[in-house]
Amino acid sequence: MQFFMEVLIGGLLSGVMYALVALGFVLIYKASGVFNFAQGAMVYLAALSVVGCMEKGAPLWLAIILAFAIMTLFGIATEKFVLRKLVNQPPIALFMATIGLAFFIEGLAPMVFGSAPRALDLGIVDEPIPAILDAWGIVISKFDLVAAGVAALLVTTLALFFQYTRIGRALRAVADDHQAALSIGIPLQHIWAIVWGIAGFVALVAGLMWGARNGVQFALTFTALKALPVLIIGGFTSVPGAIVGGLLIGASEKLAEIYLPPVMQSLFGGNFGGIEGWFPYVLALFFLLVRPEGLFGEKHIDRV
Amino acid sequence: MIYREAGQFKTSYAADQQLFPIRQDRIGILILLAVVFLAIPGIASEYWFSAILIPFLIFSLAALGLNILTGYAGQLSLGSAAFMAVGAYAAYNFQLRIDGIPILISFGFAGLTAAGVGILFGLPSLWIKGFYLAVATLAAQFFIVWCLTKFPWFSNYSSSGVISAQKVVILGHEFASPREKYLLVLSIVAVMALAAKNMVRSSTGRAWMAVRDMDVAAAVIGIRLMPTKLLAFAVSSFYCGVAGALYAFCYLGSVEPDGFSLDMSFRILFMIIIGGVGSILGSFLGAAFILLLPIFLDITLPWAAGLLGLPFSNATVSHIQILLFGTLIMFFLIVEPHGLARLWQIGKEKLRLWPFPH
Amino acid sequence: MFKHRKSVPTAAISIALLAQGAIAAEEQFFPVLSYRVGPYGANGQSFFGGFVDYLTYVNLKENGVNGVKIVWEECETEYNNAKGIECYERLKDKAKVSTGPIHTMSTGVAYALIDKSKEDKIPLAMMGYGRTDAVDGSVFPYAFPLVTTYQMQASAILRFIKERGKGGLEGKKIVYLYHDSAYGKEPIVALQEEAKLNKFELTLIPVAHPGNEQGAQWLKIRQENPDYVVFWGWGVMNQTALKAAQKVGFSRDKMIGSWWAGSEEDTVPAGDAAKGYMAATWNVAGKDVPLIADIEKVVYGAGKGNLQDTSKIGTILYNRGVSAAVLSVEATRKAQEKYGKGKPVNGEQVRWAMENLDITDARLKEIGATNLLPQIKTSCTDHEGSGKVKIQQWDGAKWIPVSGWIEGNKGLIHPLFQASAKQYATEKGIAPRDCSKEK
Amino acid sequence: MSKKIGDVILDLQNISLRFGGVKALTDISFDVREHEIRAIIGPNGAGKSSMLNVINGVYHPQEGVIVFRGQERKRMEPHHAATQGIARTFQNIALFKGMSVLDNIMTGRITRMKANFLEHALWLGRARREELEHRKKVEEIIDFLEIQHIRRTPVGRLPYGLQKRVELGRALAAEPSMLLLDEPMAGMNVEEKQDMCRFILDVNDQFGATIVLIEHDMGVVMDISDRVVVLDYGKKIGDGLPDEVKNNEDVITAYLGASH
Repeated sequence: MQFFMEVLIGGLLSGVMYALVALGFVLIYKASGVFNFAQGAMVYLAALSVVGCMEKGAPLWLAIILAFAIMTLFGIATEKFVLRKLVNQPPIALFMATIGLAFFIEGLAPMVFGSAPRALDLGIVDEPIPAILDAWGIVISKFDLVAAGVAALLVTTLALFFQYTRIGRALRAVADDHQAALSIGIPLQHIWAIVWGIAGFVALVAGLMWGARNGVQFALTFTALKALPVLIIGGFTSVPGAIVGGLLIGASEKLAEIYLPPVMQSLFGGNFGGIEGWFPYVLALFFLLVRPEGLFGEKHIDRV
Repeated sequence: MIYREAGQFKTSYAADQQLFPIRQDRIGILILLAVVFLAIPGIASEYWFSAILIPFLIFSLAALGLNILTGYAGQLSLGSAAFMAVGAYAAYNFQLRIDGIPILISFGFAGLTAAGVGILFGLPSLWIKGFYLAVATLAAQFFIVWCLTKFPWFSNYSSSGVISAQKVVILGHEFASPREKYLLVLSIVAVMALAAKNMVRSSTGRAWMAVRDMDVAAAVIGIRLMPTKLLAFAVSSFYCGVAGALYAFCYLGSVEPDGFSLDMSFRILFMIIIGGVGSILGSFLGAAFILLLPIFLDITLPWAAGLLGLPFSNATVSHIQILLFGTLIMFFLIVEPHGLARLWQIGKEKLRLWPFPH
Repeated sequence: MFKHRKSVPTAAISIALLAQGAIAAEEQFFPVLSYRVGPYGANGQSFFGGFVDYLTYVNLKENGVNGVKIVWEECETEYNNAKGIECYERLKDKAKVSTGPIHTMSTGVAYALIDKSKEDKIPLAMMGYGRTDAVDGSVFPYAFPLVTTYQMQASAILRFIKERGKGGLEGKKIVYLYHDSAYGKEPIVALQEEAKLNKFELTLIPVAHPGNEQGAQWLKIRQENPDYVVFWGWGVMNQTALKAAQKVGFSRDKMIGSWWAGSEEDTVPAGDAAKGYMAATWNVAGKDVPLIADIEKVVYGAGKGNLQDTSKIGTILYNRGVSAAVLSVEATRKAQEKYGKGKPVNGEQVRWAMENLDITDARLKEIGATNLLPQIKTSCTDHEGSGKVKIQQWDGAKWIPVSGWIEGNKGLIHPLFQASAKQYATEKGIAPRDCSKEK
Repeated sequence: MSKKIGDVILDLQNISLRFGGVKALTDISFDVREHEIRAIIGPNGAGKSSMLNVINGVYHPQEGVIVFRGQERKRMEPHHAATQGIARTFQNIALFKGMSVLDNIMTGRITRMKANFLEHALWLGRARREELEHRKKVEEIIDFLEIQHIRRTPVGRLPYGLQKRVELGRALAAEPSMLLLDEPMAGMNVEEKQDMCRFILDVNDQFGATIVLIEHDMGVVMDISDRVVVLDYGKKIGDGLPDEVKNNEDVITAYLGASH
């Protein structure tokens, strides 16, 4: 039972990390209907900007601010030079464009900041918390707890932003109805640029967390892959969905990785670990059978 | 004035429904066939066969498969490479486990195996659409590759999981040289492309397109959605499966499950988007573009950089390649979202009217 | 080296001209299938940087091999099998005239080239990767898993554990944590055989590609509480494992990695979490190897270095690239001795040389590569030639060797290769050579 | 206009349809006789389109019985309706935008084509023959609707009025015994409306199809329909001959009240 709890909690905490990446997808999809496959690459770019600036001598706080500036500029440029030219194209064309964008980043970022894997030290040691280890014998990492706190803070900030600022309300309006958004008096293009800027910020937060956790390197682009099933489960348009979806995926995949292989082993013989790679997708698939619009997605009725 | 159909009158529907109703097109295709079957084998170098033509044909076939599913039937899939893996491993196992089975039969069975798996993973398409379905096909991508890795039976208990394709022998003749392999692949691809063209210009294809364009209206007309969608999955996977078998037997020679990665699935998706969604020709054009572009950049970039005297390191050149690749994809989507096939078509229409555009 | 890339036809706009561009008769060609971008690009940059730097060094220092200048052409494979084949085919025509062995530093690409290279008579070197049963040269005349193989490495790591822990291996618990691919799976059989022989308890824990999530695996390891974790990671999986070990409080000095999990690229990004971690290697790090210091002086002094980031010089992977180049150049030298000094040698001739390498410590000393890599003596039945590794430990800033050259259990492991090679021969219908008739 | 109106072929009894908590149709009963033109009218949101969707199986009513040609059915899928000879057009044109006019109309004949995909792939005897036979039939419809010149044009590029005509053509291609038309004249100018009226009457006359029609233009409805059903807020408020309905009190209030 103790071990089960340990796996469960560890899984939930990794789920937070997935949710961080998924959030960026949700923001952009909600506002502009674009399935932004480049989100993973943006996480990489953000983290690389931070370590790149630090290598040039900037302290951490300045590097983060610079990286934020880079991400915002990048978001605006993306809107201006790519997406604006693709308005009224089918969603798949936009989706493809973001894959192109991902390649663009994967070429550009290491060219500017170097491709060697580097450490990103945020000053939080990724070690078990001794008090909890002593009291219950459960390993909970300090870093993971901080990451969860950061995620909570981020979601709260986003919620407040959407609720109480003019731009935030405009963004929500866009998500509901493009026409209505126009009546608020903010051009759609500006709104999209802002959304991409915010998604860049979310990517930066995710990049900092993932970078500190696994090192800053090309593999950060892979973080996007785990975000996809999270989106399915949470719904493409729901911020709370991204969080809950992340937690669900994180917890279930870790439990599955521990408890499924022995079962399969007894059925087929052989060695069956490594199911984390596909388990979230299959889980997402089963979710789709029950709730095709995700946990928090809007139900869609075909009208004829 | 060369490309003119004026004066070619159709007197029957049969004439109008030919594969290539315009005479110049018929002549063109005959010339093309003569070139690819007769001229190229005579003049191409080994490099062209092994590194360009064979992979081009194989990926065209896979792109064709994906185009049937995504372009014609409107079901977005990100798992094409996994179905190729099924084909490759199935063909290997048929060859290995059934004594004396002709290789072409093995390829056919490999396609059928992939089709079966395709139907299985096509089932969710009955409930879900669009990006949700795309993510669901990722489940196929990862799960299939994992299964091939985990059940050692598939790789005949090789310790590394890598399989080594058997010799390609047809009627006692071994297809060993790149030239022979090219001709074999070319024949298979030509036949399958023709079959695909026939399917999409008949009521099978119309049913797919109807489901793609508006599934409710399709159902009202009397198209049964489930069999139509599943048929698209089956046929598409069949094409990908055969492509996978050819990939293993006529191209790489040895494959491991990890080789059929998500990356490869994406590449195939790029091919149809760049080439033209819902176009047989587009599958070929897209495959050519995606395969040749990196090679082209690889060769020209260092040369261009040298010409300009830019102090690029090798790493920088490689990075610029990736960057340009991404940029060109975006550029193409912006300039012609309907792909190269549409550009070709527009060019042809212009030519048809030339020199009197009005 | 950029200059050499320029030897690609200037009329490169047309791909049709691609396969042309001849090599002058008095030059020795080296096809270089490198990768410098993508998930493993950082590793490739160090390795191929070292490789190319040594070739430049030989040209600058001794005017080539016995006066035969080395020329080379690089092609980016992106660690991708299909692109690897394209590169191979692109460089093949030149390589048919004269060639050094091909290095891919990718198991996948190496596998894809096994049959082709044999047909084209171009020797394929797989130093510490690739198809390991090619140790049996009777079935694989053109493939050389030089120096050592995964299986021998695993065996050597176990021997290290055994010697270090005085009490032997009996009753010990060892977890094998591996990248779930050909690379990680190859040593399993060897480990299982060792487990039977040495009576230790072996637990296999695979990690799905790319390996940037190992939470569950490490909780399991914590629960098992093994005496050692033998670790076969690659790329991001390595840093993740080190971080995850720290996260569950597993002591890093009970983790021993493979040689692809033991470079600066793996430990630096993990920060403090890597301290104390050990890994096997078949070449040492550092600039205190005279050859490495001399390369820096001669090559970079002349402004002809391949690396932009010179801090990589002396790293594990850089030195590994140099070692690979040393063996390749030594093979061409050996071939020249037999087939004519001062003349370029072709694939067949280099193949013979690679099968008859005898690089002693004395020779290594002449080159300035004392202790950079172990002595090597190959034969038709043994394409590996050494089977020795060192164990090194990360002290937080650099790798420090903590053992001498340790040899794996040849008597146990090599029969496994022979069995596997035999199965391959039957499957492919290959008649093995009779090694007793080779010389 | 000389035609024989026959027996009741479609009888709808006490149909109720809900979406979640929203009632779209409440306890509606009416019938359709063979060869007649039956109009359904009512203000926006009255449930007219839902009614058609119930008839051809797109929606499944929670309550009520549908009797078609003497057979009672509780639940039917759209493609069953199609095979039983019910075809329809849609309010917001549901053509297959990526396909040509010819292909769109050819799909209308899909239930009559028997060759399977393998025969198509190989282009064998039956597949080839079928394509030709049905092409002939489709060309007749194209001639009838006077759209020969746009045969090869992708429908997405056609103006609205022509698209409506093509959609009618696709429905006709199935040679339906019953044709459901959802606002076939919406958004057309007078001339186009006249053409469409002519087509509808000709279809009814020459092909003998029973027609169920939703239309807003009262003039048209009164002119061409044999009987009229009036719906409001999902309830039936009137049913009878055009003249009767015109003078029905409830109808007048509902209509004037809603269309002010």
